[in-house]
Amino acid sequence: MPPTLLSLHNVYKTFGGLLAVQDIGFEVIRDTVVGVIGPNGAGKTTVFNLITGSIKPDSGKVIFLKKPITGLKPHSIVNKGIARTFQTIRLFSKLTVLENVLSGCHTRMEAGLVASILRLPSQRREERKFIDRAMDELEFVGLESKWQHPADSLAYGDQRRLEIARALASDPQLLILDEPAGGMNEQETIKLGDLIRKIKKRKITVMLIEHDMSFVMDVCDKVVVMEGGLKIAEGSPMEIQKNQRVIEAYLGVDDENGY
Amino acid sequence: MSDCPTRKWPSLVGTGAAAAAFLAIPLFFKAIGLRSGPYWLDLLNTVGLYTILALSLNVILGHAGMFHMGHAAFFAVGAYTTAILNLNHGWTILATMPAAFLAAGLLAAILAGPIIHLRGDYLLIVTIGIVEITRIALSNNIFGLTGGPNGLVGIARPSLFGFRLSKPQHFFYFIWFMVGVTYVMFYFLENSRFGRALKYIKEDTVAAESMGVNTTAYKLIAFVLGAAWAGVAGAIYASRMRTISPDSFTFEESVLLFTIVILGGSGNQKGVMLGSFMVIGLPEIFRGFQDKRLLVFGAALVLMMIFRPQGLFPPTPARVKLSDAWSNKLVEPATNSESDDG
Amino acid sequence: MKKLIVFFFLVAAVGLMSLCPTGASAQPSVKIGIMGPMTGDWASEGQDMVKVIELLAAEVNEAGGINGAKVELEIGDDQGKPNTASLAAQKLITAGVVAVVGTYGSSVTEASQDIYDEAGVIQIGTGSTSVRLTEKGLKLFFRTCPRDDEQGRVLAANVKKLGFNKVAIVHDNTSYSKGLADEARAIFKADGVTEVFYDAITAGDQDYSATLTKIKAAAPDAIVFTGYYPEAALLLRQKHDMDWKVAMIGGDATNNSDLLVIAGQEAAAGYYFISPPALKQMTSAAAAKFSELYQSKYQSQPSSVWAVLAGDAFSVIVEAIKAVGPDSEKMAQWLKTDLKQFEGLSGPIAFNENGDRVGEVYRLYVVDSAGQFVIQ
Amino acid sequence: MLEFLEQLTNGLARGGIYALIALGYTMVYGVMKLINFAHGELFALGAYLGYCLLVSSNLIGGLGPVLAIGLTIILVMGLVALAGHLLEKVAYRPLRHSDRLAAVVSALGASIFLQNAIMLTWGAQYRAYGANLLPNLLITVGGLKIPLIRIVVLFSALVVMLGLRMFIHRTRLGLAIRAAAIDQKAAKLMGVDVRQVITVVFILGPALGGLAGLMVGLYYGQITFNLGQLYGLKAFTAAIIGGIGNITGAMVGGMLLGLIETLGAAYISVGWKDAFTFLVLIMILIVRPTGILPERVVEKL
Repeated sequence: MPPTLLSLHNVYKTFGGLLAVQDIGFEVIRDTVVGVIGPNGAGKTTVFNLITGSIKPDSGKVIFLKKPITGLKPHSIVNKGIARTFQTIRLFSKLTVLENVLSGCHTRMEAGLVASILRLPSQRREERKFIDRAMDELEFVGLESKWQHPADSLAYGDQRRLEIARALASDPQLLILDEPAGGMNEQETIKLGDLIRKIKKRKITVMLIEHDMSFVMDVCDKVVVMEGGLKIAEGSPMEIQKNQRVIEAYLGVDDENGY
Repeated sequence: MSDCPTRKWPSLVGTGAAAAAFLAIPLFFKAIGLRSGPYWLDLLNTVGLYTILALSLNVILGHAGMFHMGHAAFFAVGAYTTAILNLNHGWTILATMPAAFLAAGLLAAILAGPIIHLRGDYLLIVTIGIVEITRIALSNNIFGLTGGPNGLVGIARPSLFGFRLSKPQHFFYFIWFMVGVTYVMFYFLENSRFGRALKYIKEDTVAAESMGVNTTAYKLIAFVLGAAWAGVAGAIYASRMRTISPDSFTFEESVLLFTIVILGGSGNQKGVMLGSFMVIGLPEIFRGFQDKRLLVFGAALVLMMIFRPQGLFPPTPARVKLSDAWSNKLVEPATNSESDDG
Repeated sequence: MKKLIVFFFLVAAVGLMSLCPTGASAQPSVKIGIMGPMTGDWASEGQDMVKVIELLAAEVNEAGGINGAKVELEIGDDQGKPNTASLAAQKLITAGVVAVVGTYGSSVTEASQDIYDEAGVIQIGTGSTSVRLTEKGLKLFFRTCPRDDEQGRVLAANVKKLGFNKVAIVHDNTSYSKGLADEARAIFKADGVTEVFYDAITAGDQDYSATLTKIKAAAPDAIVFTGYYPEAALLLRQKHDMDWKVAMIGGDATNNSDLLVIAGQEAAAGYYFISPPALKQMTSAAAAKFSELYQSKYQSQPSSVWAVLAGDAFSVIVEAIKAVGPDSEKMAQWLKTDLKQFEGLSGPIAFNENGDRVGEVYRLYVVDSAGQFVIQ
Repeated sequence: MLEFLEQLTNGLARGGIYALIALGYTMVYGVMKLINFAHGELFALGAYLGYCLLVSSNLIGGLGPVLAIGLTIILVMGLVALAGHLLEKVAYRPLRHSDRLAAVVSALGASIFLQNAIMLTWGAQYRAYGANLLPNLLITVGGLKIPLIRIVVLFSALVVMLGLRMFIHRTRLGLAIRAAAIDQKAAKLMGVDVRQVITVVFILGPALGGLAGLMVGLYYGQITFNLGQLYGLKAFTAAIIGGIGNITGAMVGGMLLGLIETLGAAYISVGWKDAFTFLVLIMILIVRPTGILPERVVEKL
C-alpha cells in the first residue's frame, strides 16, 4: 500500500487564453483529509475538475494509485475509485433518494443489457445486494427513513448529505467534496464535520474545497492554498495559519469567506 | 410504502384480468355477431403496432431523454429488410424478424456514433434528416432493391407452425403478443441498472457521467436497441400490409410516434400505451368529423398539453422492494406519516 | 388517472355504438362505398370524388333508386396513405357496402385490394393507373381509368409523331409518375428517340429553375414531364421566365385548368399533353348536362378527370346491381361479359377479363395562345 | 460558367426565402428555446391571405399594382403577426413553465390544427396567384438572363434581414430581446420585461413569415395548404445550420441551404437533392455541434 494515493505534477489549464491553473503539483496521502482553500477564482474547482476528468489538462500529469489518469473520461475515473460532489447540488432531483444512491452503485454493478431485459437470476441477486448496500450508505448519512422521497423534497443539508452518500456508494478510495458546507447553518456544519471524520475512519481519503476556515482547520490534516491559479502554500493547518503569503492573500479579499 | 408487497398482488391480479378481458375481445365480437368486428380488430392491430413502435421510441426519448424524431427510418429499414429477404430470398417472415432487428440496429449504430453527443434540438433535426434521407433513398430505389416509389409487393403473411396468419383476429393475437413481449422486456429494462442509467442521463448527463455512467455508451446502446426493436415492428408491419412503399415511412409518421410518447407521459410505459390508443384510435373514432377530424386532433393535442403537460401518466417513482431485513428495520421505529405515500 | 381511463372507455363506447347498426330503416337500401383521400395531401381529389358521386346518387334516388332500393353512400378516408388504407377498407366492409369506388393513388389501392377481395366486395379504382393492379388475377377488381402502359404508349407515339428526337424525361418520383416515365422511356429506347436527361423532381418544391437550367445545358427538343399539373405549370412558367422556348409534353395528370392560371397563358401556350377528356371537354350530352349541374351546385368544375371517372365507376356499379342484384360474384361476371358500350360521362365503358377498361380514351391536346385546351 | 452563375442566382433567391422564414424560427427559439413548429403554417397563412387580397378581392384592379402590393404587404404582415400573437397566447404561454417537450407537442398540435384550418377555409386544391399579376421582365447581364422578380425577392429578403439586424442590435427593445435570449432569468432581474419581449418576438417572427409567404405566392404563383410543412422543415434546417438563436446565422443558413439545394440538384442529382441537403446538415453539425454561428451558451459544470 503506497502512502501516496494521488499526486498532481506540473498541471496547466487555460480557458480561452486565460491561465486557470498553472504548474500545480501536490500529493494526497492515504487516509488523510486534505483541504484546498483560496479566494474565489483561485482555480480550486478547476483542479477538482481536472482530477475527476470533467476537463482535461493542457499539460501535466495526474497520478492515482501509481497510474496516470490524465485525460480519462469521468466515468472511468469513478470506476478507478475517485468520487465527487458538486459545488452547486447536482442530484437527480426528480428521482427518489434511493435511486440517487443507486447511481453511485452503478460502477460497481455488472448486469448488462441482456441480463436486465431478461431479468436473469444473477441480475436479481445483484439488485438485491446493491439495494441493501445503498440503504447502508443512506443509514451512514442518516437518511435511511427518507429512501423513497423525491430528492428535491429534502432539506438543503439533507441534499448535501445525500450527495455524499451517493458518492460513497461508488466505493471510492478518494472522495472529493466541493464546498460541502456551503449554505449550511452552524448546526449542519458541525454534523458535516462528524460525518467527514466518520468517512475517514472508513479508510477513505477526502479532499475538500471550503471557505469556512474554522471548519477546514478543524477537519483537515493538510491544507493546500491557491491563488490566481497557483499553489502558494501547502502544509498542516497550523503551518498555513502562520504562513505570511496566505495571510496576505486572504487580507486582499474578505477574511471571513470568499464571497 | 411498507405495505408495498401486499398491494402488489391485487394489482397483479387486476392487470392479469384486464389483459385476459382484452384478449377475449375477438371472441366477444364474434359472440355478439358484431359486423364491424374486423374493422375494430384491425384498428386495435394498428394501435398495437404503434404501441410496439412507441414503446421502442420510449426507450430513447422517454427513458434516455434523447430528442429523436426519426424513428420511422428504422421502422422502414425493418420493413424493407423483411420484404427483400422474403421476396428475393424466400425467407419466412419469422426468420426475417431477427434480420430486421439486426439491420435496423446496425444502421442505428452507424448513424448514431457521430451524432449521439448533439444537444436536444440539434439531435431532433438530425434525426428528422435521417428519416428524410431514408425515405428519399427508398424512393430512388437504392441498391436496386427497394422498388422505388412503387415499393415492394406480395410479401408473405407470417406462418406459425404451419398456421398462416391472414385474418384480423389472427394478427390481433400475434401483434398483441408482441406488445406484451415488448412491454415486459422494456419494463424489466426500466427497473434495472441499465434503465436507471438512462434515467440519470435524462435528468443530468454531467452528474450521471460523474457517478460513473458511461453516458456516451449508454445513449448509443439505448438508441440502437430502440431502433432495432422498431425494425422488428417493421417486419410485422410488412407482413401485415403485404405491400410497403416509401410513403408509409415519412417524417409525419415519426412525428406521430413522438407525439404518442410525450402525450402518454414520456418514460411511463402505461402512459405510452394509452397514448397510442388516443393518437391512433381517437381520430378513427372521430371519423364522424370527416375532413375536420385532423383539425380536432390538432386542437386536442394543444389542450391536452396545456392541461396535462406531464402527459397522461407522468413517470412514477421506481418500484423498489427492500430486503426483508431493511423493511423490518424501517417498520419498527416507523412513524405513520411516512408510509402512506408512493 | 382513474378518471382518464373512464373517460377513454366512454369515448370508445360512444364510438362503438355509433358504428353499430341502429335499428332497421323503413326502406330497403343499397350501400356503396367511396374510398378516397378526404384529408391529407390529395384531399382535393377525394373531396371532388364525393361531390360527383353525391350528385349522381341523388339522381338515382330521385328516379326511384335501384330496383326500389335507395342508394346510401359510405365514405372511407384513406388520407392518401397506404397505412390508413386497410382501416378505411375495413370500415367500409363492416358498414356492409356491396361495392367500393376508389381510390385515387395506386399504392393506396394496392394496400386495400386484398382486403376487399377477401371480403367479397367489388372495387373499382378511379385514379390508380399502376399496371400491376389488374395483373394479379383478382376477380372483383376493376378500374375506369386507363393503365400507365397504355398511356406510356400513347405518350411515346405522340412524341415521335411531333418530331422530337432528343428528349429530357422528368418525373416526380411518385408511383404514377415514375411508372409512366419508365414506360415511355423504354419505348423511346426502342424507337431511337435519344434521352438526354432523366431525373426526378420533388413535388411541392416550387423552384425548378435549377433543374431547368441543367436540362437546358443538355439541349433537348422537348421536355417530357410525367408528373402532376402544379409542377408542370411551374416548369412552364419558370422555363418562360428563363426565356427558353422548348417544347414540353405531359401526361394526363396535367389536364387541369389551373395549369393555365399558375403558368400564365403566355408560358402555357404550345404545351402538349395527352389525357382522357376532362368533364368540360367531354362530348356526350350526358357529360354536358352533368357539367352544368355540377357548376350550379358547387360553382366550380371538378378539378381533374379522376373524379369524373369515379362518377362513372359509381354508375356502372348501379347498372350492375340493377341487372343482377347486389351479389358481387354475379356483378363482376356481368361487368366483364354483359356491359358493352355503357354511356358513361367519359365515353363508352366496357371491361376486359382483367377488369381493365377497354377502348381508346387518350387524346392529344395542345394549349393554344388563347389558353384553350385544343384536341389535336 | 454561365450555367453556374445562373444556378447561383437560382440558389440565392431560394435561399432568401428560406432565410426569411428561418428568422421566425430563430427569434422564437432564441428567446423561448422552443421550436415553433407552427411557424411554417403561419408562413402558409401569409401566402393565403395574400391570395385573398390580391386575387379574390382583386386589389390590383382597384388600386393599381404598386399601391395594391404595398397595402397587401402591410395587411398580410399585420394579420399574420396577429395570428402569431394569438398562437403564442393560446398554445405556448400556458406552457412556459412546463417541460420543454410538452411545448414541442403543443407546437405540433397547433401546426396540425392550422394546416387543416387553412385546408378547410381555402380548400384542398392548389390556389393560383396567376402569372400575370406582376410584369415579367428579364434582366440581361453579359449573356446572363435573370428574371427581375428573382432579384426583387433576393433584395427584399436582404433588406428585411438587415433591418431586423439593425433593430436587434441598435434599439433598446432589440437589446432586451438579446438579453432575454442569453438568460431569461437574469434579464428579468435586470428589469427586462420578458413577457413583452416574447410578445414582440411572436409578432416580428410571424410577420416576416407572412411576408415570405406572400413572396412565395408572387414568385411562384401557386400555393397549397401544406406549403407550410414543405418550407417549414427546410427553413428550420436553415436556422439550425446557421446556428439557431442567431439572427445572422439564420441569414447565412438560409442562403447556404438555397445554394446547397440548387447546386446539389444541378451538379449531383435532382432526385437526391433533399437527401443531400440533410447530409450536409448532419455533416455541419458533426463538425460544429451548434451550427455555423452558434448562440452563446455557457455550459456550466
